[in-house]
Amino acid sequence: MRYLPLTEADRASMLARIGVAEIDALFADVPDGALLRDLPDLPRRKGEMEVERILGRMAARNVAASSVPFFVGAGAYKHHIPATVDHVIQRSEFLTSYTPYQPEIAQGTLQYLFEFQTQVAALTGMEVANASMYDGSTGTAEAVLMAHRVTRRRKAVLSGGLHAHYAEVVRTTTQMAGDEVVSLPPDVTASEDIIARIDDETSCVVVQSPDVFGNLRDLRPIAAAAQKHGALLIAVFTEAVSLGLVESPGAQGADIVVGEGQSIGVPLSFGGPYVGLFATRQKYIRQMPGRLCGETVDAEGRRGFVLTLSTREQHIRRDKATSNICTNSGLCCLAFTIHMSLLGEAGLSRLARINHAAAIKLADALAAVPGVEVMTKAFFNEITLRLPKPAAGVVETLAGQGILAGVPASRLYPGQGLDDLLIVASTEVNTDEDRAALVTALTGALA
Amino acid sequence: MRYLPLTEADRASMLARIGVAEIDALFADVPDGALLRDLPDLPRRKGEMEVERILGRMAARNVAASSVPFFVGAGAYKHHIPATVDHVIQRSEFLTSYTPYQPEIAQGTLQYLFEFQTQVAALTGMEVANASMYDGSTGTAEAVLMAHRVTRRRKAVLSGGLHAHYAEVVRTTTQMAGDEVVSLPPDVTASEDIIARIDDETSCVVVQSPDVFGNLRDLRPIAAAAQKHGALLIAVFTEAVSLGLVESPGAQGADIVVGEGQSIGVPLSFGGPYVGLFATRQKYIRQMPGRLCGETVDAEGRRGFVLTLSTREQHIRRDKATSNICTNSGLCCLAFTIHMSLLGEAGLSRLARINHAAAIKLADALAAVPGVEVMTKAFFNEITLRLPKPAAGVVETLAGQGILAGVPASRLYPGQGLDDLLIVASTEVNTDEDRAALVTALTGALA
Amino acid sequence: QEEPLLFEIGRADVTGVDLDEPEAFTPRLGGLERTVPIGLPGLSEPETMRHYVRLSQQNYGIDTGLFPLGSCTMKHNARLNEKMARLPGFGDVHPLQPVSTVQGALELMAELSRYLTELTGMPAVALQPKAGAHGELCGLMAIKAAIAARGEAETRNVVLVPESAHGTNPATAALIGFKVRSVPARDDGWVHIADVRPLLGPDIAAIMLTNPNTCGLFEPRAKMIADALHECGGYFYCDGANFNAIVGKVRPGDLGVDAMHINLHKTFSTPHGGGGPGAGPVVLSERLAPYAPVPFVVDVEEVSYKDAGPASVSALVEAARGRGTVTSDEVLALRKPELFSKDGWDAAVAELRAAGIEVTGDPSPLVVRHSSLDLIEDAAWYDEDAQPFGRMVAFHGQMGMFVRALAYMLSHGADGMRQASEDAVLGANYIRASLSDLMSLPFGDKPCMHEVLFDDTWLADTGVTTLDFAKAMIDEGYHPMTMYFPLVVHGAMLIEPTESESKASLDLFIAAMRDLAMAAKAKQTERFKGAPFHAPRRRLDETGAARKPVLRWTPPAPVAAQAAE
Amino acid sequence: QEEPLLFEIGRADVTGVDLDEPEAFTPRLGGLERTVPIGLPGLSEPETMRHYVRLSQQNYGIDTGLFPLGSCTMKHNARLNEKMARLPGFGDVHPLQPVSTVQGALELMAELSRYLTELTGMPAVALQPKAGAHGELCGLMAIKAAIAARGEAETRNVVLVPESAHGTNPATAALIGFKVRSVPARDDGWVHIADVRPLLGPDIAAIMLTNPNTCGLFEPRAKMIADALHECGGYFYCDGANFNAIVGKVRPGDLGVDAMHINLHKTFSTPHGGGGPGAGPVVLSERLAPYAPVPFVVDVEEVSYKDAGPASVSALVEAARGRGTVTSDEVLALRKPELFSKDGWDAAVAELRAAGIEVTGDPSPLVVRHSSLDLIEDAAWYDEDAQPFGRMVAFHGQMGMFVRALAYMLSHGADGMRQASEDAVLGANYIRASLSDLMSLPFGDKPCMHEVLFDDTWLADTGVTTLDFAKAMIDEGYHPMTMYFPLVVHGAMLIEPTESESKASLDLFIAAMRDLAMAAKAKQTERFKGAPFHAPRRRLDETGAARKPVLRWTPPAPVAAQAAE
Repeated sequence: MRYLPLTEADRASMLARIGVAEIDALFADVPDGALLRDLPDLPRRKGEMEVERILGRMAARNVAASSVPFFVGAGAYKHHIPATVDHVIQRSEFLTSYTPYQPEIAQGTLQYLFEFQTQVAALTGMEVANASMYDGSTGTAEAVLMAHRVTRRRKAVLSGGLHAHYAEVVRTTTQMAGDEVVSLPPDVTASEDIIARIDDETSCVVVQSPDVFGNLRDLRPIAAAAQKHGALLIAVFTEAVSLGLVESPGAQGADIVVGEGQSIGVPLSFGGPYVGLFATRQKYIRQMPGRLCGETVDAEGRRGFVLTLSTREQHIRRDKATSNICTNSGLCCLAFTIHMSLLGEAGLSRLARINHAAAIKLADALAAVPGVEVMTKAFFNEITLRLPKPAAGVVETLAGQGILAGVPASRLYPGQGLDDLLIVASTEVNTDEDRAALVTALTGALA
Repeated sequence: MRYLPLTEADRASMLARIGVAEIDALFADVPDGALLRDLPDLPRRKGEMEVERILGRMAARNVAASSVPFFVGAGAYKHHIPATVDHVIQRSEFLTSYTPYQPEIAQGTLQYLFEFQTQVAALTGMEVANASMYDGSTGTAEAVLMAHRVTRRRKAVLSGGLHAHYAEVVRTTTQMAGDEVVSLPPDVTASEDIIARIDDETSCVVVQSPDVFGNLRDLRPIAAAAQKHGALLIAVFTEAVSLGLVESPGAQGADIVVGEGQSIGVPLSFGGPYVGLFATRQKYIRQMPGRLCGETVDAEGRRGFVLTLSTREQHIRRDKATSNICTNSGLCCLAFTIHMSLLGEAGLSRLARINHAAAIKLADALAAVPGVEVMTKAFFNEITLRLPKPAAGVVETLAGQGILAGVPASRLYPGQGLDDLLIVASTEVNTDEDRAALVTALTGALA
Repeated sequence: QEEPLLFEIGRADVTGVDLDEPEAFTPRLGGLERTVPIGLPGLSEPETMRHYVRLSQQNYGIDTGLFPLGSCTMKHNARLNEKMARLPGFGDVHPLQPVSTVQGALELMAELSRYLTELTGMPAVALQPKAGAHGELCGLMAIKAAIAARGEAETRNVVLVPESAHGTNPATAALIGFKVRSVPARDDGWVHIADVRPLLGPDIAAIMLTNPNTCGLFEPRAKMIADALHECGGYFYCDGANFNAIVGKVRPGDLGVDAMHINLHKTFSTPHGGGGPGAGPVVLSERLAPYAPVPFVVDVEEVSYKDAGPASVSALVEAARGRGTVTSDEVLALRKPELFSKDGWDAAVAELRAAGIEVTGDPSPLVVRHSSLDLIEDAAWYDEDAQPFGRMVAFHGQMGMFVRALAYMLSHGADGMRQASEDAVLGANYIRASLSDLMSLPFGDKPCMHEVLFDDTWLADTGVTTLDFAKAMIDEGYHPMTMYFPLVVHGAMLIEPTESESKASLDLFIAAMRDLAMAAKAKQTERFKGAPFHAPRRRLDETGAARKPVLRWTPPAPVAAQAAE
Repeated sequence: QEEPLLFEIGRADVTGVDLDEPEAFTPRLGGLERTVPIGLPGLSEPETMRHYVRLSQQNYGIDTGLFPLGSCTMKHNARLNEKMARLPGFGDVHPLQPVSTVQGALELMAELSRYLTELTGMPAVALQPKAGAHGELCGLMAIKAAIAARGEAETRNVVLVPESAHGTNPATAALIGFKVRSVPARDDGWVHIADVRPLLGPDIAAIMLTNPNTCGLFEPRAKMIADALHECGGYFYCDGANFNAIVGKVRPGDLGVDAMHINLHKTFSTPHGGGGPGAGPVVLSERLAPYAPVPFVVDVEEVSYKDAGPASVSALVEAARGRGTVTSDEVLALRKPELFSKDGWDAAVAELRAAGIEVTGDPSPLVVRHSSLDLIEDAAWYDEDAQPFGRMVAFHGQMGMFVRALAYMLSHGADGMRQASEDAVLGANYIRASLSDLMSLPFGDKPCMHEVLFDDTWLADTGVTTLDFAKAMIDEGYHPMTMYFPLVVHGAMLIEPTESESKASLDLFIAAMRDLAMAAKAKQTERFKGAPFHAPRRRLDETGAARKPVLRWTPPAPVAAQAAE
């Protein structure tokens, strides 16, 4: 067994030192009958070659994004990741290290977390950021719980533009705790009047921009309204690249900004692992969930970094903790940080322009397809189309032709009368040929 | 330009410190007219995504060995390489380091070279090995030159079982130097009488086993004959895995052993880079080509390793050097060493048994195909078939059906009347399905 | 050379990504163009590589040395698993692609579920949770949903947690509104049924028990406690962090567990990555299975029928007359769906045998499956017994970790996983036996599971604390053990070597520990007090960091401004 | 902790590769079964990983710091290139697969050749050589073959080599039987035509000149020397090791070069890998091209013809009447092969224009190529002008390096490669300008190319040697520069920063060098004599190593045997 260094001779001499005759003597506390005599009913060990064959066959039954014209978004985005990123995160010292509780031998991890926090704060236009959440959706739920702590109120208002899964996660989490959630209905054209739903009981209002249908939303009036009522504005994004071109939520007055960081450095991976970005104002740091890395000095006065404010955390505070989160998205933070370092401000804003320009081209091309109506007026790299027939069938038809056209709104909002809507994303990976193929195939499918 | 850290401002300030107004002032020694004004007639820089697309398209025009039933050998072999190997050789400290001339900061490289030399010596059954040659073919030419130095004779006798390319490389190299080469004709069934060709002028006799047609050859009588005439026996192998099962050339009396190490840890890569193994007797070390790593101590008495006996080498000895080799196959040595460490004696011999067993199965299955004659009686993992029609056409036909059946002997020996011979290799990567597919397709092609 | 922060070496106009500016366009951003610069410096590619490589060199990892971190299971991370997770068919697949284009991904999830349910002896699994603590949340949510379904939501709201538990346990329970009540610790390191029973009543929702527990011991009364909980109407939540001691040896389902999370990044070796990502699937008992959250994979598998062949058994009998045998292929060609179940097959074989015909060949490889897996994301659609409590996360969980974990499982197999657990337990006991003469065992010198717990009694009067000792281990080339956890033991030192260590490695570690222990007993405090001395940093001022938190880099004030301060 | 040798931790019965024993078989080894054990210990996978990771940590690489190694061009190695070389279509392709199954590999070789010939201004390239020295061999073999073809094999057998040359130059010439004659060095670091001319005669086969030379200077008289060589019937071999200074700036072909090897691992950034593998393609002049070794790629490319369209220009003119324009597509549809050359195309456009019809559209993307590349391995088959001198190597060269080099070239493009050369030269001169007040320049303070050469005059009377100084650099976190090379300068220190270093990195390096230089001048010999002090090893006993070479591990003698000694 390639994983196991002990030989039979080693085992025998170790048992001898321990002073027992056989391994099961060490399992003596297991009650009678619970110690298995037989092996589990699973296959025996396999060599690398065979494991590669089995998993390779499974992988081959999936259609990889980069192998086809690809327009699927709605919360996760196909971007190109520089080879440097994936190489560095696989370095033993990063990949096989533990949570940096021993800072003397974990400065590598701690310094990149400090860099990550700084990048996230800058990107979101906020004062501070934490060292990551699991992803955008759980981060959003944590933000709502944090708003409850800050405001000592228990009612959250969710915009109809918030990603359906995010809203579900918020509802599941907070309703279990007995808190109230007001969810607005799906808002395809960003026309809801969310300000009217904010009252003096409201702890927070949760607004996503670009929203799940692609609309960019002006957060400033909502921020003002929230402030007036003593509520917090939680701004959510699922497409981090948009922040290269769009005014940051911080500059628009958000109190907490939560986002999915997958677009920067993290592969699609069928939905995970991703990396939740979480930023807020300095004054709220002791109510933040998750780990925080802070600057300090060592015994010789050299700058160094440590995990800090851990009195908020579960391993110290137990049932009084601000969150139960422990393991977070460490290595995805590193991927994000490296990709962002490579991009820099110049690269990120250019990447954002490329994405936006591609989306404009696509919107115009699709608007010309007979029967298609583009619903989204102000957007970053994603738009929603109204089709003359159910979108799910069209997507399936196009998938059969080797084109992944987008996400039918009915996948996120089943049974809510949105069956004719298709959410289409466009990034730097799409070529003119990809767009032409989509237009042609869609035209055919709608004919 | 992602590769270049200097900004325009940096360049300007550096030029200012140098005291020149523009970069071309530093190229003042270039004669008039030779300094190019225009850019070369080549495309401008491309981003990673585009480079991946271009090279990905080229790669997709090749048929990868692991994507089809694959029986191609004749000097390079498809084996499974553990993922550990490729991961470790990509570590920055190995990948981006230089030849270990500064041993204080290169012990990583030096120690694995010492391990490599020990492994190669053990595998070949010789006393010492060097730190690699470019590959088996150039190593064979170097071995012949070394035999000339040792014996002070200038006539080499090459077996007809020596890989055609190896023989060509030896001829090209030594004949340029005015030395004599006696090449025996291709010897499909290992029936040549090479002993009769050894005389008192002979510096060395070069015999490959398993030979290019797959035959195992008994080196012992040849070694005895060479010794009688004061000539050296140079034993060559192209399939290192065979040494897990077959008596080592050293134990059979070889004076110099040269081999291609690609089978252990090195991918096929369309022929290179590979790694030449080179081993000999202790008494000849000062006549060896290539680098040698030796054990020593540092100023504090700690064990350490250095490049040694470099007075043989070109950077010290210049035109009196034993070889002109400088850069060798460093990283491929590392791959070999890691793979060999993982295998160990137990793993290597089992791998060899698997290969041999697979070849036996294949030989029996192919012998049953109407019209096919298996020419090879004693073999390791490769055999030669006689077909009732030219092998090149059959190989092309099968390639069209997605099966890479082997190497037509005419590819190596064009115009020498061997057109109906097919050299077929079989390794641990071949499944029963692969073999069945080959048998079926071959039966069809010969029907 | 100290490595600066990227902000100290980056420049706003530098980028390490070559992109062509798009053709001119008129933005459609609805007037929301960015007006405030981001303030993000860039690095060229060579600078990026060097910066992060140099940072990495300040880290300690499993690949660089033994990692005796109790309760964390820092074991070998095979690179094959990294390679598999990066296959385009896994790494480059979008969670919302049509289900028809991700059949292999669903197959992998189903296969992982099969392994997890088989190894735990439990019928259902929720794959979504993103880490162990998230798995705890999932399990408790299922419990809460089950209680609510019984109409006891208001009254049954207490979760029992032993004092020795991981901090995540009480934190999780509190997060969704449970009251947390402690079960006291005992001198033998075990939770006693006598301590639990008095706490039980109609308000008890669940107990959260770690087994093997955080003292490194198997809880011999786990089943009794489970039975008592069930009797009073509560649920038994098992914290599976220490599952690595018993994989293939004990099935938690046999001990009455209702829910248990499995840290794939511990037990099944997905890399810890400096703090994540992990994955924390939860196995559920029959009682809790209906409440599992969305999404989940269901098998709508169908079997294909051969095109040729006789239409009935009698025709087959006819066709086989004179031969005396038929192949299993021929039997399957009957196109009878029932043949594709075990019972149906046996019946057909019996019928043929009665007609004097033997069936040859193994049927299983002949069954061609149109494996059609579906992903149920919408509870309303799937109306059988399922009453999902909601959704834990966007999309479907940590696919990247699933691939690595399954690669680990396939590589080990049933035999290898069982052996790994035995070796892990063996290694911990070997350390115990080799250090027990010098260091004190709080619960006596009895067998432990895969981690061994020492306390600091033996350091009394040496002037050396557990912290000092742990930091001195760094100078010996080791990561410190887990210290001051579990809280029930004074100055706890929890050591878990895992099965990845060779005997030579364990012997070196033991020798280093003995050397340090003797130095401590000899009161060589100078070796401990300032330790580590040979690490990238000496001890860091954590108090100062918390008192005035600096959580991000800010540009240095211009010189003029500094002067003005 | 010292890392043992693998033989000290491995065990004969351990393996880190899981393989199933094959079914029983009767060997057909002709009685040659192994009888002597190999003596190779094995390691489990976790032990292997840790062993080699720990070894790696004793190494210095480009990724960890500036590598000022003159003449070696240690520049950034992009990981994209590693990724590309590992695409199955490149990494997992056998050299003897049918040519029809490796068209992409041949295309890559052809494309690399195009880049190399364009950048050097030379018409042909032999890709096979495995490294720089092998490229030298290839070039000199071509020269020898050309001389033999002229019937001068016996008489023309001297190769001129300047004293400043790399050791490989004379070693290569001697290897194939040339006599080596030195060209003396001059005070200005240049080779003078006046020194060469007297050596020329009917016995001169070639000169081997490095340009830019090993003193870091461009040889201004290279073209004159080439002309003189050609006049006397010899050939001009250029050692291309320093090509990185002039890529996109100067084409060696314009300077009369007949053969030049290109170290892909230097100029085009394939990783040095601790000493290889490299790749050393050789570009050849028109005069030497026919002698290039096998194999080589030939283009038997054909152009596809459109199925529809008029059959002649006149028909096209007819068809276009009334429109005034035709598309380039329509022109190509004429199916005239000659249209697919530039001249043919221009002629067709002119003919149409004469008929008043403009051609619209760019023809190039419309040409559909059936790219059929062939690999000529057999000289006899290919009977045109080729007279290959033989074969350098089995198979076709360092494909893995070709992929990386082409990825580098595509990424940089014409503009990036030129800029890289300029930045490399700029960096070296920046160092020169920043250190010339402290350290001595043997040839005066004049511009250098991409490396700057100091001598040890400035260390006179300090008690510090070049070696001491170089080893002290290690303690400052740097790899030493190239020292004692070229031989023509006393105590040479050759520094090449490459274009991969940022200005901040150069400034740090300069500061460290100045600090060291001032320490040396202040005779702080203790800082130098025993250096390095902060490396994995202190200075090693190289003399002892050579006196009694221990080139492999041998098992320690059993204790009894030791006692008996």
